[in-house]
Amino acid sequence: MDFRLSDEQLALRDTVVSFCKGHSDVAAAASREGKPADAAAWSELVGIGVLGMLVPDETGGAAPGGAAEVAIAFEELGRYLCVGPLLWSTIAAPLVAGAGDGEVRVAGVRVEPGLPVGPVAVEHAGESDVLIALYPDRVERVETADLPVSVAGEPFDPLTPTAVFETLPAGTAIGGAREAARLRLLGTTLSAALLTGVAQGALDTAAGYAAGRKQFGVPIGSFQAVKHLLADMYVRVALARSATYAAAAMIDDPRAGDAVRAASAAKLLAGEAGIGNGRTAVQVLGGMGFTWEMLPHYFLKRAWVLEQGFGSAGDHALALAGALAAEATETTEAANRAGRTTKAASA
Amino acid sequence: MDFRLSDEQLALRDTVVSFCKGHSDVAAAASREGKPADAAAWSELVGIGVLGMLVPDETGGAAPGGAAEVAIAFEELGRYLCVGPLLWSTIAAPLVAGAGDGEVRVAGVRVEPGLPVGPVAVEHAGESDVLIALYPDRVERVETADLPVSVAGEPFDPLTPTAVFETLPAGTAIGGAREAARLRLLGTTLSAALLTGVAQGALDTAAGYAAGRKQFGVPIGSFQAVKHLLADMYVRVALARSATYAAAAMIDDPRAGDAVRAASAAKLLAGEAGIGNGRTAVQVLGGMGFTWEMLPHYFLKRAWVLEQGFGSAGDHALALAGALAAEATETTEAANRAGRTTKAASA
Amino acid sequence: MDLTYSEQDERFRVELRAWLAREVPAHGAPPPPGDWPARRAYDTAWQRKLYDAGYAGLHWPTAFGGRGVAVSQQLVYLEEYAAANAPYISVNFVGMMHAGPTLIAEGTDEQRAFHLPRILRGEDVWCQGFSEPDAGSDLASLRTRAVRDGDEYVIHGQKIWSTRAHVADYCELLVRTDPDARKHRGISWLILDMHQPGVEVRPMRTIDGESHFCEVFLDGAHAPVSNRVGEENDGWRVTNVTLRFERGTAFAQHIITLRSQVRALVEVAMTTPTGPGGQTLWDDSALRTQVGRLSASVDALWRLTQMGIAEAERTGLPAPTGSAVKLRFSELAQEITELTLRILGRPVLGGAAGRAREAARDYLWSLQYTIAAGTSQIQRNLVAERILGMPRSA
Amino acid sequence: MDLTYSEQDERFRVELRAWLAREVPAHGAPPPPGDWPARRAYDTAWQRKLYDAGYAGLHWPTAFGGRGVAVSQQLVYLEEYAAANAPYISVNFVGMMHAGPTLIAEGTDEQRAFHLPRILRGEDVWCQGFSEPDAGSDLASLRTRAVRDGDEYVIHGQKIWSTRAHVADYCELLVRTDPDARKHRGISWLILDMHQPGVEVRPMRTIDGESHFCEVFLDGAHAPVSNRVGEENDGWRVTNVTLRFERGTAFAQHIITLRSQVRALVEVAMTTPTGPGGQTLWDDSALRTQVGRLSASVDALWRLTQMGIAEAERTGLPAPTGSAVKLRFSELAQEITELTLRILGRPVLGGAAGRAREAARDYLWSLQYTIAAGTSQIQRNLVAERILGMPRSA
Repeated sequence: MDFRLSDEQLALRDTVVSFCKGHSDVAAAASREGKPADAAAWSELVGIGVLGMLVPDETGGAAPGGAAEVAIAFEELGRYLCVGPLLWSTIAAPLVAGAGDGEVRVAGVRVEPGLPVGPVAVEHAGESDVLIALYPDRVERVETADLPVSVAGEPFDPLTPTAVFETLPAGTAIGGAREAARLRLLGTTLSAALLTGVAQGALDTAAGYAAGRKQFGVPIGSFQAVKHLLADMYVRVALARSATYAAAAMIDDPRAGDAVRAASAAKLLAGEAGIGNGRTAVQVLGGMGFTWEMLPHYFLKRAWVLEQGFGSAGDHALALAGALAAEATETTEAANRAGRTTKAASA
Repeated sequence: MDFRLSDEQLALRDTVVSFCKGHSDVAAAASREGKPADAAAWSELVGIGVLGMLVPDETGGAAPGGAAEVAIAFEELGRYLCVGPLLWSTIAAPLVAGAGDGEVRVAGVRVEPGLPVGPVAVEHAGESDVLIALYPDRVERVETADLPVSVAGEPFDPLTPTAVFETLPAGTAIGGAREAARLRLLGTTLSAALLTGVAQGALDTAAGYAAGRKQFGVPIGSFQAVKHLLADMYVRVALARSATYAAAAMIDDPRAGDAVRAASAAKLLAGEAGIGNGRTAVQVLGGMGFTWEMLPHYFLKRAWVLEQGFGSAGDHALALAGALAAEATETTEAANRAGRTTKAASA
Repeated sequence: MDLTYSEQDERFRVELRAWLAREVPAHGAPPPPGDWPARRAYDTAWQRKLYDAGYAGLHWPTAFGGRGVAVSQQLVYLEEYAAANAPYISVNFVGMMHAGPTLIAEGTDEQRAFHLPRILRGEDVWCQGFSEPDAGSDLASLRTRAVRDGDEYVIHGQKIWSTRAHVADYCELLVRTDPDARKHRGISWLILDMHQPGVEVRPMRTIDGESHFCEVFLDGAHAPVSNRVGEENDGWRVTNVTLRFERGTAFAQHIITLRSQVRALVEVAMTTPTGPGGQTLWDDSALRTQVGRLSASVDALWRLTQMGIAEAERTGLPAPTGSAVKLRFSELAQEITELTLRILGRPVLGGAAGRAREAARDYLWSLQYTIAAGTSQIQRNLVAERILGMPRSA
Repeated sequence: MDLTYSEQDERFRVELRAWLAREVPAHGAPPPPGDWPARRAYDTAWQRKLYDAGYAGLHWPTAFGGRGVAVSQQLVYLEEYAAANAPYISVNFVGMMHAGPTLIAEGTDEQRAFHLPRILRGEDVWCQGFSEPDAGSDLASLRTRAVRDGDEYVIHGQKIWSTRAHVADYCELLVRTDPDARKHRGISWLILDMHQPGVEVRPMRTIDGESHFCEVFLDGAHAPVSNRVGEENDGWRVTNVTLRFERGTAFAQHIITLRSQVRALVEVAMTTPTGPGGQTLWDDSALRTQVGRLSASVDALWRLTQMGIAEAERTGLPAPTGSAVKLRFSELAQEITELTLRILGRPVLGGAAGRAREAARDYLWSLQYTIAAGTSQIQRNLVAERILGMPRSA
């Protein structure tokens, strides 16, 4: 039991932070709007080992990292508003040759069958080579060249180019229920990691502004009302982070607990943290927070994109309630069995 | 259209306030704990016309007041934590001879049929002469002398003696579905009025303390954090009051709007205001707010009692949602009819 | 306590409804977002129609060209106006709701005679020049300087958050005329002609991607002394005096909009399938509970607005509940638009035209409600200090 | 990042579980609420059993009679302790968690030698004498006066919020020894013998109807100078030094309790009928959604506690996330107990013995969490100032 980052994990985080810092100011964010991830940055990401982290080596041996390492990296990538089809490229890399080394970029979308299929929004489809369609019981691969024309307008998040397709063509099955479940679990947990980073980035932005901006002759960060907004941001991000790390650790070592339940908790809390902190950053920056030139809206919009993938807060809340109900039923049944045994014994 | 209190209504309010002020300090609240309403105060209430407000005069003419007048009076009675079986005595007075002039005290409870009947909690049963059982389709009267022995402990609200009966005996029908509906509507709206008063009383208490109590050399009311708690209390009570007055006005003049829907909104918001302000008053008074000797807990506990009568916030939220859905369906149907008409005309 | 409308009010309603039913469709669709010159033309033409029909300046005193109607008729007007989906007041807002009332209260006869009819007829568009980059919540710390030069003021400085300044003819401008006075003193209120050298307007892009607001750079702009409203250095009082005109209707139209948004949300939820068996989002009692709560608050806000109006009519002063309305309205608008975004789900992300894009815009726009015209933090201070009597902060 | 327990930890768990399974039932039910002498006897006897079995002072250094175990074993202890429903630490709290650690850090050898074993064996009960009627959030403004008289201090003043002082033998007392010094200076930390004239204890009734807390009136009470911990006038530092002992476990047991409360709530909801067709409260997705949210936060708080503990073990200082745990725990405890009260409904009102009465007591008790040990308002200031670097308030 040691819920600390190892030295290797700390080093990985430092590496990712260095990578991100080259892209971290407002001007850089604006320059990336609507654009595909630039090729140099993408191969740099490959170089620091993020995209291929989950891919077993060629001899079938262990992957270079586990969910925990990817979560640590993704948190920073979220915090610095990194662009590109990171999430699906990383989680699908074990199933898509070339994804782990950045040669094949992967977009993806969850498909819920049984509903009238409306238009499907897919982040980063236009800059990807492969689209993964994740069904409850299988994983399909579609070449993006085979996709119909997108009917999208300006994307909600200017940093997340998003295509909209009226229909999805059928693809090639590349995984069954087991792979589908693993993609869902990784996608949920790593979305939570990105959201945790988004929440932290929004807090950094708000705290930095509050320390510098003066009104009534003092920094606005000296007003209790602003302090309390910032403190609540801190609490949200702290909870999101601990839940996310726990889920990742359970994916890597199932003895530590029920990863599916932990992933739901993480996604729920990280979604609340991302959206809550994005909104609060707008508020702390006041009028300036409402302008396009400042960072808060980028965090808020990215948070919404991530909230809408891999299950919303409401979905995960119900999933957790289901887990609690199952636990209660088991306990009751166990108690009943014990009761019957006792009665039988005393009869 | 004039959403102001008339001169008569203002005079009524002043009269009720004068009555209450004789009972308004902490010592008085403590002295009333667990006791039946004292006979003198009860007849004073009769004297100022509250209990019999809704009873038509002997010739069958208009009652001395409407729901609006009772709501105005009840708000103040809630604010000053008045005791006794006010609510049911007042709303049932048209059905129970002697209730309007205070000679017969009335307790009451709503009964939802079709459920396994558990123990029934009835406020003020021990100090009342008559128990009204309010079914969805009828009103029954039970003489309290016929009730079984109460199995209650210390009541949750020390100012609201509450009996608990394992079963309720059958009673005499004194009203049908129409009377039952009117009792529900009046009970819901006047519970909201009492809750509005409770919320205002909690705000008075918190604001008074915050203006006087010093920490760090200044009144705690000069700290933004405390100011904001108080401001939120003010907003809650303002909304609750406006919703309650509107519901009462619609009961008195149905042309003004749908009283059932307005009563749901009022009860929901007044419940939130009562409980929210009670809790916040505890917080503003800090350690002292956690002691029995100070007023906040009386407001909070009274609010819970009222929240648990005539539908909780959740019940009313669902009722309002149902009303919105019905409205949407009507609009759609009307549009469809109009569409068909247009099509028919153009065909 | 009477919530019914009088017969006279209802007659007014019938006439107005008929007029709107004819004129709103005739006026056509508004121009696309962002085309401000077209928007100006559209809005001012509509204002002229209102004027010709006798519906301009319902709340202005008759002595100044208004109709001076009872507030109940103003409410009827707002209800019908919203129900008919008539054009938003938009570019006429500052003139009709702010500059006009200020001139009525504090202007000279000449100022009134020239400007008021032009505002009422939609001939001139006004903007506001109050906020500055370093004077937001702390407005009185403004630094735009006006120096007397004969019978003119020469003005240098920068304003921000001037709504629709790109199409404005006049600006109600707060300037510092005495730099040595303590901060609330030494401020004057000027009428600035926007069409002159020395006035440069730059649109600001906001988080909804649009440009409702502008920065205004003043570099040697001129205003004749006769354009000053009120005494020199008495502009802070003039500004606050305008508040006296606020009769509790400031958020009335916004609240009616919230009601439509809740209705639209219910319709989306009832028609969005969630399963193969005909289930919809509306089957989720968590959603229904939340919508019920929001709806209760919207209804109550409307009643609180009516109460505030009645109170203001009695006392001649704005009702204190106005702050409660502002605070709760702002949060509620954010809650409702956020919930709408949530139930629309992933289609919002792609930005394709239609309901989802409008919902995204409404949500982002709503974020300014807790910031503009006094942040919710400042508003809470004011409620605690002015209404509840708490001491000013240490 | 390793969330699994070591084999050694698991061995410890097995032994402890077996011991608790035997001893908890054997110790019998606690006395009824309010009977404090009986509670003292019950709790101290239990403490003695823990001591004899080697489970007392797991977190204390071995040099002072503790077990000095790794924090992971402390967590195992807390988990098993809660699962076995073992007696709450109650009257032993101040001695074991506060006074003892303070003596370990700052006491003299004599003080340690006398008191520490007595605390560990459950022989003495301690209470705290910090807060005063006019020194709550602003603790450093305390006014209880201690005047040197030879080798004794003579003490006059009044303390409040002394938990279980009615059955305490000793009090950790903060007094002002230099009235002229600025407020954080001039305070000293004393060990006060509670069994003497000049010490009067009056129980305070709180809103749950019970009397966990007392007022302590000091009217010429004596304490030998040798009972001072730390230097004269250095008591503020001594008080804060105790915080160094906080390894992030302060709320661990509370959080485990929240988990049980959520479980109990689910069971009630699943077994409370709402209609004749076998429907229960649990069919309401609004309730399930709310419970799911609460459960996520409880799980995350537990993980945050584990992270904080790991961090504290690495740095030797309390992790900053401790404030986040305190803030969120306090709110969450209130949300969970309030929801429980809500789903239990009207049966709560009558106060009949059983689940409803316990739920009412839990709810009312939870209201102190956002007040005690620094209100949530003060905590938020601290988070903003100490962790996020905001300037102290103007």
